[in-house]
Parts: sequence; C-alpha cells; structure tokens
Amino acid sequence: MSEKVGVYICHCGSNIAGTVDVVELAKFAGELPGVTVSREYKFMCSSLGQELVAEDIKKQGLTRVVVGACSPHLHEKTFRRACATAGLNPYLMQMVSLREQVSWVTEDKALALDKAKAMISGGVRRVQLQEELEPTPVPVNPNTLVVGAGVAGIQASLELADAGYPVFLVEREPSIGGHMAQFDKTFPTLDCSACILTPKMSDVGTHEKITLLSYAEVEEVTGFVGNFHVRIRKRARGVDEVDCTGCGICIEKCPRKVVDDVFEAGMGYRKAIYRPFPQAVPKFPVIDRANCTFYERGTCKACEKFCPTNAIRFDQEDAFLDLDVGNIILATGWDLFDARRLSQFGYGRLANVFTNLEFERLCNAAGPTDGRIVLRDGVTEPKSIALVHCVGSRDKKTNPQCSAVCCMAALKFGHLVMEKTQAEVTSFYIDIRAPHKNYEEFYDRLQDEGMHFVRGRVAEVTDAARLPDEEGKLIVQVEDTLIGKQRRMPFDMVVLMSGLQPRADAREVGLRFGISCSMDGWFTERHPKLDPVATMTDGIFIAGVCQGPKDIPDSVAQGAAAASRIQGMIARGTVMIEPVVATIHEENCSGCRICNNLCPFNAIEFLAEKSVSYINAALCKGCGTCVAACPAQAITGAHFNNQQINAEIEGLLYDAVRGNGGAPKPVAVPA
Amino acid sequence: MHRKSASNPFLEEVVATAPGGDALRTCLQCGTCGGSCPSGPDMDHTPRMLFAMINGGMREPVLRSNTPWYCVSCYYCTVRCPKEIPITEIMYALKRLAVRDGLYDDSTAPDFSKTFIHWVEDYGRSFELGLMGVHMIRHNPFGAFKIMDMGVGMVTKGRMGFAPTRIKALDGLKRILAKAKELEAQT
Amino acid sequence: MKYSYFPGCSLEKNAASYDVSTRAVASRLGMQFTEVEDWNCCGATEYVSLNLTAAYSLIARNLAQATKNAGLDQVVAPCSACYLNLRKADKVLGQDAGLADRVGKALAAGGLSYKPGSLHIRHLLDVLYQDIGLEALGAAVTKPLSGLRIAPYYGCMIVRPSFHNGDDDPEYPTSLDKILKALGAEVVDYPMKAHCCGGHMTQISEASGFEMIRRLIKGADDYQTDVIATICPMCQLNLDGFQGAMNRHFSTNYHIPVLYFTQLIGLAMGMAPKDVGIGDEIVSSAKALIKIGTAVEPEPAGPPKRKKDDKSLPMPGRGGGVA
Amino acid sequence: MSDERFEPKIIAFLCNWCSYRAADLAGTARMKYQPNIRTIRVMCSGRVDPSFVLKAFSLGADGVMIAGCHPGECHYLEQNYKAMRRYEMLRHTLLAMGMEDHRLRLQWASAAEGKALSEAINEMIEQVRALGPLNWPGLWSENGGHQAAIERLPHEHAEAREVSA
Repeated sequence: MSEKVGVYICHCGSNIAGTVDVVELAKFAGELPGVTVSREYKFMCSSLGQELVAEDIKKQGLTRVVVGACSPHLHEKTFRRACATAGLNPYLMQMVSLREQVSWVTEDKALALDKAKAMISGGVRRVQLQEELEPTPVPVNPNTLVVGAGVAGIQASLELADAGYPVFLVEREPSIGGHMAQFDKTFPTLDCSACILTPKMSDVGTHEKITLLSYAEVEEVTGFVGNFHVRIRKRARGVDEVDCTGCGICIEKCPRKVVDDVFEAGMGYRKAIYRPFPQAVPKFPVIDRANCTFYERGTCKACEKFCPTNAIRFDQEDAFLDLDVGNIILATGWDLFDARRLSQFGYGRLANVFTNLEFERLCNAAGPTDGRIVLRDGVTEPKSIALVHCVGSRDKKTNPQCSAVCCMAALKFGHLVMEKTQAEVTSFYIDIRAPHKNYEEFYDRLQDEGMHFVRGRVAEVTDAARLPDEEGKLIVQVEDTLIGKQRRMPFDMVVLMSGLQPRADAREVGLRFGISCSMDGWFTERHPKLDPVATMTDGIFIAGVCQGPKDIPDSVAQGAAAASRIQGMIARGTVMIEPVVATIHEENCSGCRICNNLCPFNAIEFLAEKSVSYINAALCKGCGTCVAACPAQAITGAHFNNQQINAEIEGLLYDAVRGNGGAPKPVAVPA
Repeated sequence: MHRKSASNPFLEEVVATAPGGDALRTCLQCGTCGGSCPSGPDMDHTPRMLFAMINGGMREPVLRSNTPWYCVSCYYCTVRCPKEIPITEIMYALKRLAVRDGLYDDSTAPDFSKTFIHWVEDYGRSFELGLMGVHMIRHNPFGAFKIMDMGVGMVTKGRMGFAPTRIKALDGLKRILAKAKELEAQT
Repeated sequence: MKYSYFPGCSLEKNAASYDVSTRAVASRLGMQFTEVEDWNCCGATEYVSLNLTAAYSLIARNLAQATKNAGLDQVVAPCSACYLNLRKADKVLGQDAGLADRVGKALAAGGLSYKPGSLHIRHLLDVLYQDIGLEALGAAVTKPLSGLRIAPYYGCMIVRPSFHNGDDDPEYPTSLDKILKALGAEVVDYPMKAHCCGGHMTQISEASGFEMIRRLIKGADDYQTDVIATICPMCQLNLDGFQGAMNRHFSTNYHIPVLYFTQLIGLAMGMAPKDVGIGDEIVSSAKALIKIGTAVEPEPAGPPKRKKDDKSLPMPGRGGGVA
Repeated sequence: MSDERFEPKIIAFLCNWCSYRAADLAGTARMKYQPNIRTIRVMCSGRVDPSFVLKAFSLGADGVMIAGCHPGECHYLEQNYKAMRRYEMLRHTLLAMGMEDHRLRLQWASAAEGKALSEAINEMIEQVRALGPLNWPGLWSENGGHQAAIERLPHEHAEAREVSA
C-alpha cells in the first residue's frame, strides 16, 4: 500500500498515558506498514495538537491520519476539521478510542498496552482503505409541518411563524389547545390555564403564516430532510369553514345530547354538533356523525334549518391535502392511564372515585359544575378528599416510569380544594417529587395551608365498612409508612392521580414518520442529554410529552427548542447530507430484490426497466443492512465497506495465533 | 445481573431462599404490602418494614418477628406490589429460616404447621380432628370450649373423621420426603 | 369432556358435600372425572413454611400420580389450596432449575418422575365457566334460584397470584357472579368477594381469625345476603364452622348460611337438597332456601333515564362522544 | 500477566448508536472489564455481515460479540431484528459445524447500559476462556465434516427464522 499514514497518540493528560505506555505505543505504531509519522502528544484536541496534524499533512504529505485518543463521538468532528484545514479529505481520518475503551476500563498496564496496540493496528490498516467522501448539499424547504396542537405544538408554531416562516399545524381534535385547555389552574404559580393559553390559541388562529388544519391527521410521509412530502386527511366536519361564522345557533338547536368523554373527560355533555369549548380555535363546530340523529334515522337536520349562512354540509367528505415541507415537529402528547386497570381503586365501580382529569374539569369554572367541587350526585360538597398518587406510575405492572407531573398537580388540587370548599384534603404519596423552580416552595406552602400528607401507596379503596364511622364512606386502606402501621381512613371523595402514558398509536405514528420509540412507547430523541428534540431521522423533531413525561414549562421549552433548530436549518438554506450511504453497482446487481424490503426508510427502489435495484442517497441513513444482505455483494456502504471492515479485523488480530492452519494469508507483523 | 452484597449476608440469604427473591432488592418502601395485608394490624412489623430491616441486615429481629407467621397467604401484596416482589414466597422463606434456627418467640404457628405435617408424613393425608385436637390442647385448651358447638356439629354431621386416611404407597412417599429433606439440608 | 379429578383431603370429610355436589353436577353436565390414583395431601400452606424441597416434592408426587391417568392432561381441583399448590409447583419447577433438580431426585427415590408443563391444573370454577359455559349451565337450570340473594365469594387462592393467563381479575373477579346469575339468583355486588377468610388464623390467633371472618359476614349482611356461595373448603369452614364462635367473640348475631357453588348449581338443576349435601352446613340454610321459587322483579337494564332536574355527573365509560 | 492463563481474543462489533455509546459510558464511569475484547464500530448491528464473523474466527479470534440496540429501540427502526435473525442463523450453522456455544454472542445494550455491557463482556471472556483456544479445523473433521453440517442447515435455518421480529 502506497499510503502515507500519520499516527497520533494522545496522552489526554494522564487519562490515557497513566495506564497505557504511550511512548511504547507510538513506537509500535511507527513500525506498522504504511506509517510514515507516529507521534504522542499531551493533548491532541488542543489547538497545538491539531496544528501538529495539519503541519505533518502539509510538510510530510500524509495521505491518511489515525488519531488514538478519546471516543469518536467526542472529537471526530474536531480532527476531521483539522485534516480539512490542511487540505486532506476529512473522511481519510480514523479515530481509535484509547481512553473510553482502553485506559479507563483496564487495570493491568501490560494488557492495556496490548489492547491499545491491536486497536491502533486495526485503525492503521482500515484507514489506508478509506476513501474521499463529500457530503451532499440539499436545499431546505422553508415550510414546517407541526403535528399536534397542544401547548408544545402551539409554541413551536408561533416561534416559527413569528420568525416569518410558513407553518402547517395539524390537530386531530376539532380544536387546538390539547390537555392544557382542560385544566383549571397551573402549578406552582396557580395562574389560570385558559387565561395564559387562549391568547396563544387565538394568535395561532389568526397568524397569517400559520395554516391551521384541525380535525385532520397525517396519512403519509415521504421524502427526506429539507424536502418532505406529506398527505393530510382533513376529516369531514359537516360544516363549511368558509360560510360558517361560528355563531353557534346550530349547537343551541341540536336536540341530541351526548356525554363528552374527550374534552370534558366524560364528566359533561355536549351536542351532536359541537365545539369542544367556547374559546375553541377554530370556531367552526363539528358534526359527530356517530351520534347525530340525521345519520342514524335520516331525519332532523335542525342545525341545517337554523343555520343563518347555510354552512351545514351533511354530504361533506374527507378531503386530502398534499404539502411540501422542509422539516416536521411531532408534538403528539400523551394519553391518560386508564385507572380501571387497577381495580383495587374501584374507579368506574365506586361513584365517588374520580380521576385527576375528571377533577380538573370539576374545578374548572367553565366545567360541567361551573367549578363547584361536588360528588357524583352533582350536588353534595365533599367534607374530605383523598388524593392517591402513582396510579399507573412507578408500577412495573402498568407504567414503570414516574409521570413527573402528578405530585405537583396533587398539591395544586389540594390548594383548590381548600380555596373552594371546607373539605380536609389528604395526599397519599410514595415520594413528593418537586424538582423545578419554586416547586419545593409550593410543597412547603401547601403543608403550611393545612393539606395533610400520608406517606404510603394506597393499597385499596373500598366501600365495605368494618366499623360504624366507616359506614357510607369510601375507605382508603394504606400503610402509613412513617408510622409503620396499617390505617383505614374514611373519605367522601377519592381522586386518583392517573399517570401519563404514550399515545396508544405512538408506534404506528413513529413508523409513519420514520422515528423510533423506546420500549415503553415514548419517542426516542437523538441524544437524551445533548440533543433532546432532534431524532435519528434528520428533519424530524419531537417536542413535549410525546418524548417523555414533563410539565408545561418543559413542553414549551422543547417546542421553542425544536423551532429554533429548524430556523437554523432554514436560515442556512441547505443541509449537508452525510456521505455515509450505500450505493448499488448496477453491473453486479442481479435484481434479486432481497434488499428492497430490508430498508425501513424506503430508500431502495427497483428499476423495472433495467431490472436492478437503486438506492436514493438522500433517503439512505447508512445503516448498512442491505450491504450485508446483498448476495452478489453489489452494494457498498461508504466509509464502512467490506474491505475496510475486514482490514480492521485483520489489524485487531495482528497478533493472533491462527486456528491451527485455518490458513488465511499471514498478516505482516511488525519486526 | 446482581452485585451480591458483601456487607449484608442476610439479604443474600433471604434472596437465595425464596424463589424469585431477587426482586426484593428493588423494594421502594411504598407500603402497598403493609396496606393490603388482612392481618397487617396484628403484625409486629408490616412486610415493608421487615424488608427495610432485611436491608439493614437485622437478622435476628426479622426472624423473631411474628409477621411471617401472621401471613395468611392471600397474595394481595404479591399481586399489588409495583416492583413485582413475590412477597408471600418471601414470607414462607423467612418462616423456614426461623424454624431452621429456632428463632421464634411464640411457637403457636410453627407448631401448627408441624402438627399438620406430622399427620401428612405419617399417613399421606391431613387429619383435621387430630390436628385441631392436638393443637388446641397444646396452645389453646380453653379455646376448645368456645368452638365446642362447632366441633360437635362437625362430628355429628360427619364432617370430621376419627382417623386419617392412609395412602397406599406410603413407603414410597416416605422415601420421597426423606430424600427431599436430605437434599434440602445440603442447600 | 374428560378430566383428571383431584379432590384433596378436605373433600374426603369436612367438605364431603362439595365432593358429592361436584360429582353430581359434573355428571349431569356430561363431564367425566377420573380420580387421581392414590393422591396425597398437597401440604396446604403449612409444609412450604417448614421445608421447601419436601413441600414441593409432596406436591410433585401428586402431579406424577396425575400423569398416570393416560390421555388426561387436564386436572381439576375443587379446593383452592390444592389448585394453587399443584399449579404453582408446576410453574415454579419449570423456572427454578435448582429446586426442580432436587425435587426430581426426591421423586426418583419413590420411583416417580414429573416433567413440568405436562399437565394443565385448573380450578373447578374455571372449568365450569370456560369449558361448560354460561349458556349450557343456564340451559340445565330447571328450578331457578329466583329471589335468593347470593353473595359470590371467591376467597384468595384461585384469583391470586394471577398467573397472567386470562384468569379472572385478581381484585374484582366476576366469573362466579355470572354463573350464579345464570342460575337465576339475585347476585349481590359483594365488595369482599376476593378478600381473605383468614385461613388457619383461628388456630394461630383467635382474635385476628375471628375479625377476618366478621368482616366477610358483616359485608354480606350489609347487602341482605341470604346465602354466601363459596368455592373453597377452607373458606366454607371458616365462614360456616366458626360463624357461631365469631358471633360470641363480638357478641353479634349473624346467621348467614355458606354453601358451595356446586350445591347451588345442583339445586338449580332440580336435584334434591340431600343429594348435593345440603344439611352438612353448621349454619342451617333451611330458612334461606325456602325463598327459592318466590318471584322477583327483574333488574333495570343499563343506566337509568336522566331526569330534567338531575344534576348528577355521568359514571365513567358511559360516553358516546367522539374518541 | 500470568503465562499459564489462556488469554482469549474476542472481536466485538458495536453499533454506533447504542452499544458503542454504552462502551463509552462504561469508560466514562471507569467500569473495569477484561481487555481481551477488541472493538469495531459499525453504524448498525444490521451491518454485520456473517462473513465478518467467519473472517474473525479464521484469523484466530476465539470469540465474536455482536452488540446492538434493544429490540424496538434500533436507531434504524428495526434493523437489529435483521441482525438477530442473521445471528440465529449463523449460530446454528456454527454449532452444526462443531463450534462450541458461547463463542458467538448477540448482546443488546442501550446507550445507558454501560454496566450491563461490561458485565456481559466479562461473562463472555470467562466463558470463552473456559473453552480454550478455538480449534476449528480439528472440530470440523471430528464431527464428521461438511456433509453432516450441510444436512442440518435447512433445519437450523428454519429454527432461526422463528425468531420474532
């Protein structure tokens, strides 16, 4: 091989040098075939270290570089840049992780040196077969699709729109607002949820840069970062959005009442033609065909009769829109854990056991009871209320995770109860989790206000009285773990703090957009700490609870973060697509199509006329599965081709004893 | 993959003795078990507290506790535990350790088990009248009067035999149990 | 339908009426039971408290014996304790290699062997509910239990620990409720239906034992129960046999007969009381059973109509709105 | 380093997104494991061509580990399932050809599982050390050679295909 390789061993202070004999290692590297320069240096990532590399490239005409330092995930970019500045294609540089994979994890110095030698010789052999690669620039469409119009999606849309970029905001429900619109107050500041959300909602409704598509869903997504094509199904509202003035007479006149188990969480009633709540955006009502008398019996049409602008359209059908967007933000939110699954709490069986969402509606001045906290009979005010934490959270049988918001929501409920009623309120908790700004202070405040706290996960809620004072009450049976005794405490009302869980269709949605879910069903971010709103699919971002349980401030922050990431890309105008992709060599392709359905990103298509398969580089994410699968070896994976990987294997095993005469060609071992 | 505790051999002893006991390491002290237990109010310690004591390596106090002996095997704790700890099995394990080391203050429950099994080992079947008779005479002679009417009723209605049934292959059973005890002793 | 039948010690004597009624009902429903040959005690909850290997070997011997009924891999046990022990052993021996090895060696000493998983251990309730089914049961009813208010009592060991195989809800089971409804009885929504009868507690600590019995009897009484239907000999013994002692202990005066569900099925099928062992119970059911036959108004179906001035909030799950 | 103790050489293919990051984490957390493992970074466990594994063995590796993201967490959505299928196929084949079990291992490790990965590495090293050096050609002839192996293949593949995905 005629390449001139430069090897650079980093001491990383004592992090590497403390365990690995770097001088000996550099000496060893210097003797490997193809190596012209081999140096060790205190801090390769320092500017001096980088110049060292650049100098050698220029002066000694190096054609390949190997840096033995930390993990490539830390400094690969750094050294690629160093090479580029010296005019060497960055993809001709290979990093060997001597720190994370050798010095930090090995005790025996001699063995550490052996391992380091093997890793370096692997890198040296590999790098000589590496090829020049160029990232491909693609233009970025300035439009953005935001899916889900809860507070996270709303925030993201406004950030982008205010920056002057067009946004298509798709919402499944008839109105935007999400769960936040259902709440009464927000913790810990106790400002009214509607008061802070509805202005944002109307901004969305009126913003000239935002196209609001409510009562709609994304059917199909194709394309790639900067150039996505999406198909939207706009479900038939039964109301013409051009003619409708939103006067609401149709709703008044509709004779059909149904329980609203979406916005009112099953606590209130709405009409068959309805608007989820008065401040709904958009203002147009929706005909609920499943419950409309006309669709059942073919008569009624009260709404049509009374509509002053003849906006009712019984024959309206679902419409489809095809949009081109450059980036997509998923802010699809969460489902409430179904408390029926834990039958020991009696929800659905014992009338006065409520869920947290039901209780939000009870407290809400615009709710079914005008904000009066009452029992299921709709009149009686409870004298005692129990708040049961961790229902469907921190439980291997249901959801193992902590739902992050329930503790604070319970404190908020405690305050509202004491503000609105004479009732005593008791929280049954395992641990009170109050980690954010002013949260602990809020906990302190509620203790001071006279809310009671019992540490213990409630074992059961029953109406089976054992003693006279339990008759006619709901009895909460629990171990007070701070006393170490079992207690039975009678209450008039029990509120279950149901946990947050992923949307039932999260996996399906994830697949549609080409992103993955964790085991439990939350969308997976690119990096849990350093890249929380990006996903593994370029151009697809996530914000809010769909990524994991979080409260309003965090959801808003993520919405804004996702938006700013996208603004950056739009401002740049183009995105560079990593050249680490697979290509098919037509001359070798037998057209067997084995690779075709291996690709989850649909990057591989079959060219019938040539009867060969073809890979769309822009769609390819470079996983290399097809490369490994091709029986004709007609596919090469750039930067990870067979020759390169085989060379690395040979290098790693330079010192291995062949399986007695297993007889591959001997590998040159340095003198 | 659990790191065995060098500092707390008792925890390892309990975990090793109860099938599925490893889950005990993940107890979050929520008290669901103590809250669910029907005889909880009469226990020296709630199961949760017992687990905290095991975690603290308090071998003798744990094995002397009446808690396992008040377990009625209703399995409420087991099905409700958010960490899926097989609590009932752990209670059995603690009983076995207590019996093996003779660490119990009130011998009522252990003796009841022993008396019950005595008939089973000698005949292959249990013997209610014998069991209750022997047990009551030993531990609650006056209790017998309280339930006299019941006893009489049971007998007159023929619900209590005067001798246990002996199974045919009793020798085989005895060989099985002898071998089993021999193997258990080696664990 | 053919099954291996494992009666267990209790059904020999104390719960003979359970055995009699079970066999009678089974044959009427066309089920063929072959008793497990020379079976032994399952050790209840006692042996496992003393010696793990011996306890599981004792149970395993029964499993080995059961495999001798050629061609019958379904084993029916009417006693909850026997059912749980047999089923748990079959499961644990499949998971805990060390224990399985010791038990295997022990069985060998008696010239026996058992391969975990080769039998399906099932409780009588499960068999009647799943295999026979409500329809067939209803069809067999000739003398509906109309007017009889029955509290379905499951106890612990059949619903817990739930083995995640589609068994009934471990907290709030309903299969027995449905069976009793099929018999035409008036089934009360008994909140204590799966709570514990106290097991052997009466012998360990009277006070705790009697208290656990009191809760169940009081719970049933609060619902004007005529008869408690049970599926377990231990539960029957506690609730029936100790009811008098419990009354004296708390100076209460409850009188609620406790019958096996198979006895009630038998009566509903028109069998003579004595043929299903009625009369063996300590708390006589004579007065309650007089009720059978008296008419009773049918229960209102679904949620009641909403009145104009009704302010009440809907119960969960009544929703008809868009999802 | 004692001379009599056999020091196996094991090649590990780590996927870029989960298992390689797990290795990084093991490093940053200073979790010690035996140095007998030598790693290769690939973008996805799905990239691992069975021929790489055979190559490694033929060049004197005593064991090969393929590590990827947990099922359902693959950063390429589902490619680790393909790795899983190939692994099963390969493992069955190698067993059929007389190679001992434990020399080839598929390991799931999320980016957070540095501990799990290092423990798995140690475990495998011990297993392979117990097996001793790979003596492939020897086994090959002992167990009756190609014919027997090839006859078993269809069956092995059928089994392998049963892996859920």
